[in-house]
Amino acid sequence: MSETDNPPRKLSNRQIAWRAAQDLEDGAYVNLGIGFPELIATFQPAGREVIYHTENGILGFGPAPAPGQEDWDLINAGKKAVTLKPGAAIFHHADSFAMVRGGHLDLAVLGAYQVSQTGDLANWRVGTSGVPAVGGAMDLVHGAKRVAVVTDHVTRDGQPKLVAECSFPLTGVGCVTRVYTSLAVLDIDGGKFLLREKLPGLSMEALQAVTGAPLHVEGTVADLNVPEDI
Amino acid sequence: MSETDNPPRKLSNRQIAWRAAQDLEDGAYVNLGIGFPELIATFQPAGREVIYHTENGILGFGPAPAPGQEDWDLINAGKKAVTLKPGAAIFHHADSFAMVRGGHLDLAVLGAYQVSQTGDLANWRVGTSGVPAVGGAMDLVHGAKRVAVVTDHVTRDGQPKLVAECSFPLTGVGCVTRVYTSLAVLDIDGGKFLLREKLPGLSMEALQAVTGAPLHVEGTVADLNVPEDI
Amino acid sequence: MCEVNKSQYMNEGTRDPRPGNAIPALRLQEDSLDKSVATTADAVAEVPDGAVIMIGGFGGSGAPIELIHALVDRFRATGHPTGLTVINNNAGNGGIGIAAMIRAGMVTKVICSFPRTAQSEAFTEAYLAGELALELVPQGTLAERIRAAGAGIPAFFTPTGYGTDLAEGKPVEMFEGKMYVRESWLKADYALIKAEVGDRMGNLTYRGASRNFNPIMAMAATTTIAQISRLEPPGAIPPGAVITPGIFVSTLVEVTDPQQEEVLVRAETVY
Amino acid sequence: MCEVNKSQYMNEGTRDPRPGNAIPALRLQEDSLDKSVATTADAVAEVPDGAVIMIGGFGGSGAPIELIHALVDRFRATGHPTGLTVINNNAGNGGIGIAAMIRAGMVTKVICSFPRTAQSEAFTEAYLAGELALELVPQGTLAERIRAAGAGIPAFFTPTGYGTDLAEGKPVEMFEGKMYVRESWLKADYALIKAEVGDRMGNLTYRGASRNFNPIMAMAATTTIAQISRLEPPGAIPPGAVITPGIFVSTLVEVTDPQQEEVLVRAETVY
Repeated sequence: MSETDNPPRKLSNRQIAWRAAQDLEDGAYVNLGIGFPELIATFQPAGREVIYHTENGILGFGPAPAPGQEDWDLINAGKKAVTLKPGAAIFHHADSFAMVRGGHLDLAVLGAYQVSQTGDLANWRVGTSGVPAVGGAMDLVHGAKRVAVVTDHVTRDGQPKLVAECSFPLTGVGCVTRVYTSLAVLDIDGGKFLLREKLPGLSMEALQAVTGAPLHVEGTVADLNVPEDI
Repeated sequence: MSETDNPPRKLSNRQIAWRAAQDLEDGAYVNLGIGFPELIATFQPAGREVIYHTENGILGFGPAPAPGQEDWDLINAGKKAVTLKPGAAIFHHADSFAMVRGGHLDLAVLGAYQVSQTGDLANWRVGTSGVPAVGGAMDLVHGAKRVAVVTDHVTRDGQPKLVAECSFPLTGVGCVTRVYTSLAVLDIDGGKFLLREKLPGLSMEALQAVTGAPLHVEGTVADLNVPEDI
Repeated sequence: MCEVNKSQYMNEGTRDPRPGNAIPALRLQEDSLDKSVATTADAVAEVPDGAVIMIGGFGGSGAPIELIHALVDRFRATGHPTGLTVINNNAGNGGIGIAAMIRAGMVTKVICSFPRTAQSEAFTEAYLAGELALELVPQGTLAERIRAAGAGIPAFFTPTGYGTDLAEGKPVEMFEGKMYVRESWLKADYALIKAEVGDRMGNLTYRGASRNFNPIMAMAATTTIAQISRLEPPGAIPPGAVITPGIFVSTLVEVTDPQQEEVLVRAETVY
Repeated sequence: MCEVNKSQYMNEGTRDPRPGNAIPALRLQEDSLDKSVATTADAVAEVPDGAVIMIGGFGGSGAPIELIHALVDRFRATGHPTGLTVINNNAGNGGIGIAAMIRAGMVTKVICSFPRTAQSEAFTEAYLAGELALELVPQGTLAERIRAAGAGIPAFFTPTGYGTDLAEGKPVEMFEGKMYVRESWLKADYALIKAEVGDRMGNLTYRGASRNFNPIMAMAATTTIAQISRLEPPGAIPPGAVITPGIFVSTLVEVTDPQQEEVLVRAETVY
């Protein structure tokens, strides 16, 4: 990461997930990617009902059962045990991806290696060596009505993850419309990153310095406020 | 019909259906077309279990209920009330035609306006006027493992229904492999009608005279014997 | 996909009382997700002129007669909606349901597989008078085109119809020695369907063999309106017994003792 | 279709005692349609070298562990079947199931969406050693290709994978302003699946969310072998509750207390 005037405090994954959770809409059908995106459900705001979809054929699953109470015939796409909420439905894999591909999900939230300013997503492999694995991500990015990403703003060695053009193998072309990072919230529209929120005290210059494509502003940029102690 | 030495007795529809029923195999999954072909189930030989499929989403339906006992949510493709046998299954239309198109049915038996020596079938309309209607016939002829036809050997005005080439609009190309008529049983193979059985006393010449394409014989031609009083 | 933080999952919420930590528990918000409306008139109130409408049912089974008649009522009272395209296996029977829509003059096109039945006078008269357009589709292709729309598949190949008038002008191609016709998805603005039990989230089951086109039409329409015989609370339908998951349903209306098309047609009822 | 003799139907048989008039009544022949066999060894006895085998399950849910192990047993005893292509969402976990097949050396190719997991050493080692071919397919495309095979659809278009390495060399086309990739059906010689209740006609239900790939694989294979936890008489499963109709099932074997892949993997069981 380049040196900046205000070396920014950055949000934890839990804080990023909290911020993303604030945008969950009441009554929405949502698929949360394996791992980091799953955290979002933890922070679902009170008073809103969200129906979670998992690729392996459940709509309306709830939190994990207590340890020792797992039923391994009730799992999510990450192979973790889940419970069923009243009104849940079970179906087979082709029906599950008919839901995905047919545009019936309101929102999918995924992790990312890179997101480009045109909404391209790279999140399934970083090169051509080793064992590749893709899962349902390529389907989700072209199926859900809205595709959002939660991610650190930069890689572990400080390279921007928001880029002009992805260098890693693509998961989908022009599919991401919102990104929640450890520093900011951005929309992607018209081939541009539109900055919506940034951490209080983080300067535009500092944020631009760790972003691999130009940041655009339409209207005001709000403070990205997240509880400290989560 | 041309005059012949032995003006042939011809089989009734019930007798044709009886003959077709003798070829029903134990354990077979079968779709019988609306109308005449449905009669075949009436004559299913004792000791054989046949599972009947109907396009509107039942596998394993049984005979019609007693009059007055109809449940109009349990009907066949001809909109007639049916009953369910033990082991029946219900599914939606796309799954029903997945069964058909996917080659899972052992046999479909349909009616015909014309059948050609190459196995083309014309059974959905005779011209271009009036209201056309096609139903599931075009799917059945390309889906079932075997497609057979039950039909009068000639039209009401004596024209051959087994022809060199269909003049009526086609239902399917090269799909029929067996024909049960009021005079004979024929297979279709290699672009030829292969005569398997004919009514006792009916000469080859007389049969050929009412058939619109050459009859071929491989091996012996058996007598087409059917109970008189059905 | 990224596999960050795999050890943490939603159950964290159940033991973490810190701010922002809403706890997703095994209950539903009681005021959320209620897709039910009071009357069939409410249910069809938004259908606009020119809409493409899928209508479920096959023969007398699974036809949403009350929803159709609510649409006819609205047309008679207001002149709208009109210019409708109707997608169904048939084209109306007797004097009720789709036949009543046709007689009322609110339909300009029918897409179906079998418009000619013993009781299809309403369609036949309008069609032969040139007042109605017809797109005739083989029944299995109709079902698959609808399913494809619901599943996000814009085109597919089927052997059905190859070499027939119904494949004229369509691309054909050989796969493994057999010829196939390319067909396209068939989408709709609205689906009117009939189910038996529903919950307010829109989960549905169907009576007997009345599923037929209903579940796939629910998938293929932008807005799906379901009439149900019985509204039950979420959870009343076991998750494995749900045939149409609520994600495919926009609006529900309870019609406790629904009419059966076959019975009405046999009684020569005219709506 | 012809509509001759519409008034006559199967119920005629019930009032007509004349010769040839077998009466199809509401009962089944007791000796017909019994697809069950006694042991898992019997069930997989015919699988030949080089077979393409779909194996149901997703993670620990719905994996037919006993059928897979019967196949491994046969290979160890006879050297057959070998040279197998395995189709599954994953590529085996731990030391059991598909991982045991790979370790035994009877697999030459895997078609799957997610071969890399925390417990996929068996696959990883063989793959990196060049002993195994891999065809990587996005999960939804895998499911749809399998469903297409079962439904007689040789090719279809999906948006999934457009512009990615996994669509390389595949035809693409625009529909309604969006780009799609053309994909082909994926057929198999055999499917090994796991269900909960079955009847001897092959009708099946599944426990919890263990359906996943099982019902569509049953449709897509020439021969489908199902292990079930409980064999019941025909009719025990209500017609509307059947998930896999018997037409898709060739062979059934009862495994009353089936092992769960997840439990075996956690216990670090090696078969």
